[in-house]
Amino acid sequence: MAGTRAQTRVKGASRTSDPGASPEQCRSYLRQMRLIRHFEEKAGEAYSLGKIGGFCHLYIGQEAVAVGSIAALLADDYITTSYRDHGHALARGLSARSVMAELYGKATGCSRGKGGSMHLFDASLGFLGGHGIVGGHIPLTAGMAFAAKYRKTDQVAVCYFGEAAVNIGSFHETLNMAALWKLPAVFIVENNGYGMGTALARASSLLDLAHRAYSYEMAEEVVDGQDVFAVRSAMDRAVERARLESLPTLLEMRTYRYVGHSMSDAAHGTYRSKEEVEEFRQRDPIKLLEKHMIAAGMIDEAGVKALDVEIMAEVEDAVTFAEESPDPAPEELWTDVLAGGQ
Amino acid sequence: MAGTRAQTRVKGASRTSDPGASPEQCRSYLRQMRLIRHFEEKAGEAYSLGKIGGFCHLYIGQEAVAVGSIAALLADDYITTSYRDHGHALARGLSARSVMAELYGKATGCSRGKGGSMHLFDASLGFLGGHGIVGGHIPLTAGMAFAAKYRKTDQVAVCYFGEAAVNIGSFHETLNMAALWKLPAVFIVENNGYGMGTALARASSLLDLAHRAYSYEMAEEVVDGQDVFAVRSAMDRAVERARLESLPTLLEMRTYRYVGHSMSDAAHGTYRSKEEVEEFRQRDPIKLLEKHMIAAGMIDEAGVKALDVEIMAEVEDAVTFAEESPDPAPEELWTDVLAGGQ
Amino acid sequence: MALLTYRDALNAALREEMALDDRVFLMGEEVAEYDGAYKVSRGLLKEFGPLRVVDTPIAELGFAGIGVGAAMVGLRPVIEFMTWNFALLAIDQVVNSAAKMRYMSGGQVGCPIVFRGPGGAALQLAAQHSQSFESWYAHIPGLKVLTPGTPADAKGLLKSAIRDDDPVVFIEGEMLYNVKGEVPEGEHLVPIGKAEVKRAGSDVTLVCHSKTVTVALKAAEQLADEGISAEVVDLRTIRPLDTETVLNSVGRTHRCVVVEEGWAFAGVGAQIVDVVQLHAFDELDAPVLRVTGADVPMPYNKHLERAAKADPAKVIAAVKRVLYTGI
Amino acid sequence: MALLTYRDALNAALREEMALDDRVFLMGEEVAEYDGAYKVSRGLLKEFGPLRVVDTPIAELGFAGIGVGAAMVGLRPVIEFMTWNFALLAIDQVVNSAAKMRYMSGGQVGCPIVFRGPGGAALQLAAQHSQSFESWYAHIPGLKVLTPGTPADAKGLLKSAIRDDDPVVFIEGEMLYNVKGEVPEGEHLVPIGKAEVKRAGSDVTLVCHSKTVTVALKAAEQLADEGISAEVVDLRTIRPLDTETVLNSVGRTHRCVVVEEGWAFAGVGAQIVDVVQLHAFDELDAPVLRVTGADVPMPYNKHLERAAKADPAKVIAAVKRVLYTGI
Ligand SMILES: Cc1ncc(C[n+]2csc(CCOP(=O)(O)OP(=O)(O)O)c2C)c(N)n1
Ligand SMILES: Cc1ncc(C[n+]2csc(CCOP(=O)(O)OP(=O)(O)O)c2C)c(N)n1
Ligand SMILES: [Mg+2]
Ligand SMILES: [Mg+2]
Repeated sequence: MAGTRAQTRVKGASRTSDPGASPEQCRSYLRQMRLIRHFEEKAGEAYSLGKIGGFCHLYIGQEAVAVGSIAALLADDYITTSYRDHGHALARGLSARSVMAELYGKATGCSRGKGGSMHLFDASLGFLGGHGIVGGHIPLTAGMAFAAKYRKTDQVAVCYFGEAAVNIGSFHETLNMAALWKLPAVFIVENNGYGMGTALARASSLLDLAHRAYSYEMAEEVVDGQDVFAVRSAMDRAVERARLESLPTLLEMRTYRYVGHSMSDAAHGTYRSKEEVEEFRQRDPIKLLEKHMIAAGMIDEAGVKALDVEIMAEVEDAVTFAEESPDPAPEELWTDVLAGGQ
Repeated sequence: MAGTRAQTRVKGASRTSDPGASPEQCRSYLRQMRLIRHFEEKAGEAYSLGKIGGFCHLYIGQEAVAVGSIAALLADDYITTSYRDHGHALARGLSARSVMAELYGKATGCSRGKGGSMHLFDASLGFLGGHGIVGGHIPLTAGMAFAAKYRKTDQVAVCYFGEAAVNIGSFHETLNMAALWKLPAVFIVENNGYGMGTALARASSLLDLAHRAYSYEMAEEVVDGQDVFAVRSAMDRAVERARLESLPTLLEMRTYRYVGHSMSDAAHGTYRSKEEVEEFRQRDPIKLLEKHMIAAGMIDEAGVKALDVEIMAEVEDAVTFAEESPDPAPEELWTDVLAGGQ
Repeated sequence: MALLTYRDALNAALREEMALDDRVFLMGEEVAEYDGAYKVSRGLLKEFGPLRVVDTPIAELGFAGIGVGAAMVGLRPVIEFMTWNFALLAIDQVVNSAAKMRYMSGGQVGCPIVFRGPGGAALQLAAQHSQSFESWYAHIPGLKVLTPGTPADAKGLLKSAIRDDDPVVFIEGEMLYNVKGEVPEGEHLVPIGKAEVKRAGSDVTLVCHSKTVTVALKAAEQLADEGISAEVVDLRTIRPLDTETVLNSVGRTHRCVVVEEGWAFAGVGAQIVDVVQLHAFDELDAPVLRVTGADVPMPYNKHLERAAKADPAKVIAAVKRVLYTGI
Repeated sequence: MALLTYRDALNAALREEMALDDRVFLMGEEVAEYDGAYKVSRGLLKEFGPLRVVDTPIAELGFAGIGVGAAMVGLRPVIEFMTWNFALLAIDQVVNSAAKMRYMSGGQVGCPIVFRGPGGAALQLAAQHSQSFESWYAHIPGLKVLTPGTPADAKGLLKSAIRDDDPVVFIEGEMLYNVKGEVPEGEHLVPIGKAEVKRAGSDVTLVCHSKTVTVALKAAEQLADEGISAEVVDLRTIRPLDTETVLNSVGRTHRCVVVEEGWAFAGVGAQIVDVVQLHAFDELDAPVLRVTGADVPMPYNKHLERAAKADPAKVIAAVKRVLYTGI
């Protein structure tokens, strides 16, 4: 029997790795991560006020994964993710306005108010959802990678999903075909330890999820998902493998969500303790990056504050925009069902 | 990357292993294997004559797998298999009469003429189908193992499926749960090299299918499926693991089918060569066993002949029985839909 | 009578049946330690332990099949789908295993299993999370399909479903969990295959089920204010369909409107229309009209969503049409 | 006109469209090296190579989803299901991905994909291999559902399906592959959403599709011998339904029998009944009758199987009932 039971979580140091990223790069990471964080906090507030409806799954705590990995992509690469999609959308460059307006269900939203929180799309950025069925988008992404290979472009298709999705059939079927057909895809498990209220060990007989790749003879890597540099460099390797060799990779990003599964789930109490959440908060990806940047003299406390002010303003603007935007016209109910209208 | 590409096929010796099986045991194996072989040949003939309809998947070449493994079971263990189920049914002790009558669609068939070749059942023997959807019966078997554990009996549930079934979602989902919940199940991949016309290497990125078990931290073993003793001893280990430790095992039985996928598929020509089939026929499980028995003085040529005559008579009797049995009454169309009649 | 929520009525049914019969167990995502995504299984883990209240990985096809296998050898699984939307992944096991097992085994192997969970749209859950599939399951011989619309029916039907020897698809209304209603004390069973007249009336028959029971009752109330007497027939069971109760009512009212949450094409209502026009052809004074969900994937925006749903106003408009009044 | 089998007509459609548009590719189990389980793709691998004719592992959910993903970024996949029975495993991708993509992306991302393969019962394939699911797919907004009953329609509709910008469920008749018929030479397109009167008549309208087109035509022939003139309307497309052609016919005949291979409950015929009674209420001289497959899983025994299927005798009996003659 193979597969030694390693630690479920990377016992990361209290600082990031240092790949010698440029100050501009670092600043960009920091800006994006803080934007996502503020955006999410604001979305949470708006939800509590009843301005946002439906399910709303926040990404708080996992920001380094989306930011570090999407930074490795080119403009025409493809991205899909699950319902926990705000962070990826913002990291890909969807405006805070268009995402917030979508959460508000407005006509100006990135999916014109029809998709909502779980179904963010921006085809012009290759951001292809926002999908609500666990595992459902994994084969879709392989299909995009297939299309890239078919057309002989060097595009890469990237798929994000939670660690609970590795137990579903479509993960297995897709990874086998992606490996068999050598598709230029990167499959990213965001292992935040829980699928709703179920801890990894209660759902998967194997804890080292990256090792699932062995079943497909696929390349894999376990990554500290709180360290934006580690994420970036693992992603660089995976993207290169896809783009140059047309080979897929399974990346397991070990991360954590600080908030509940969705707005109706408490951050702690039922299935995890306050202490556990607090412990993981010690390795907040944003704090880690700031610490690195301050130590490296790339920014100081005042600079962080200034950035924050700027971001707060951006998020406030997004909220105002969303609030003031119109709802879709009533006849929109009937459009977009079929290509030529219904 | 793990999973070295081993030989797809066990390059077995031209003789069986010798576990010191008793003459009675050997004789029973031989009898069952020859019965299955003759039965199948006869079924093929009847099919060509239009006496049997639908799909009909013969087991010729794989007999040692069903016979060697089912010999390791107790009377109240559970067995399920795919549509290629005649061999398993006979090895489990369903009478040639009841199986042949089922192929003929007669009221005296083991499924009363309603199931046919793909859906053989005998609940009194724990023989629970005969299933037509690839992979569909894998979770059913885990459910039977779950029931054994639930009731605290020491029953074992055994599931047979082809190597092409390991690529489907239900294989993955079930093996994970079986390992996670420590279910007393044995999953047997009959790796006969092809799923219809698709060679293993064109369907699975990993060739050592047993290694798929690593993804679930499940015990596994690769077995020479042409050697009835090797099958038996691997099965003994797996059954013991299930019965005593309540742990599942994945067994990969390397075998071969000498005939086409179903009656409409030629034995060779499209996807494999005549030479390949001939080569594998050299390691015919029946011939290997006979050779062993003759060498060990357990039987002689005359004894083999006599056994054959006996078996021929049994199969002839089954055919006559099937021919002479009545069709189900017309009102049978409407029964067995629901428990209380429809 | 006790005043219970639909959720608690289901919870009581599960608790009572599990206490009565140790072959009954509950399996699904988050049913145990989390008490159920919609809290239907609250407290059951504590009471019955982890062998009988089983959390699963996200693997609908697999655990549905595990349930079927357990049922084949005599247990009585209750398989919870977090919602019926996700059950699409498991539908092969429901249709190709559970529904066919008895028949294809020549009557040897039954499958006493209940598949349950919420169906229909809630609020702003958008296209993938807002679907009604009862007409699909009701299409399949070998299944029974139950869709309770009130707490009392939820309890009584779930208990009957668990005791039933056939596979039952039990679709709860996602919007009904918090609805309160009187539930008879003590052993309360509602028979499978029996519709119920939830409100008597003489001018028109409103046929409904699940969430649309409330819609139809509200419409009936408002119609009463206008002097129109609507009879509300709650199907409760979709398969086997209680055509008798429907036809009795239409035989008296001569007019019929079918209200359902799902899409129109080949929906439950289409089957009701078929039955009514076939058996009450000469009784009908107007075509049977249908009020259904809009024929679009569900939009997220709340106004569009509201417009997509069957509501009392649409029912009232349909009633007026079959009565040839107004509009 | 060329005399082609239904199989070869489909093959020609695939070949022509693949030659015309290099975004079109075929993917499925055994479609390439084996030339297709039913030989529909014969020769295509040789002609178009392994990138455009792709054999898959047995992984319906996965390769259906791969098709949807490829369609989302502009390819035009044709996904073959070896039969529609196995597509139950992939139905989540058809319903939750393909059918919803355009809507939930606010119109940004279309899904021009064809899912195709044989549906319905063949001979003695028993319960798990003998099912008709067109009413299920037709229930779903966002899909188009085509069910050709002749070689000409098979070719013309498949070509239209491949050119269509929406997801199309294309259900071939498993028993029709060897049926021969005249197929127009050259570019032959049959429009989606248009039924066809396959035989004109005046006493009764027989509505049919796929395999039951033959059944209805045979019944019409025999009825003609008895002096009854039946009009045969082949729906061809189930969704969007050509209600106009059906209603025109019923408007002339005043009597209607719907014939389908699948089960009755909420089947395609139920929707036809709904449409007809709604729009032709005053035209109907008798209730619309339905001839469907027996409401049981398909038995293996050939006599039982025959009894389970819709056949001309059953159609004739229904026609006599709507004409209030005989029986
Ligand atoms: C097929 C399916 N089953 C169940 C659900 C309900 N559900 C939504 S999210 C979720 C947990 C997923 O956990 P994970 O994959 O770890 O992602 P995370 O939420 O942690 O990002 C569940 C069970 C679903 N959406 N789809
Ligand atoms: C889900 C599903 N897809 C496709 C089929 C059609 N089919 C029947 S058998 C078969 C090949 C299976 O090969 P394998 O699992 O190796 O078993 P073997 O036939 O070799 O015993 C296929 C594709 C099916 N029955 N079920
Ligand atoms: Mg998670
Ligand atoms: Mg095989």
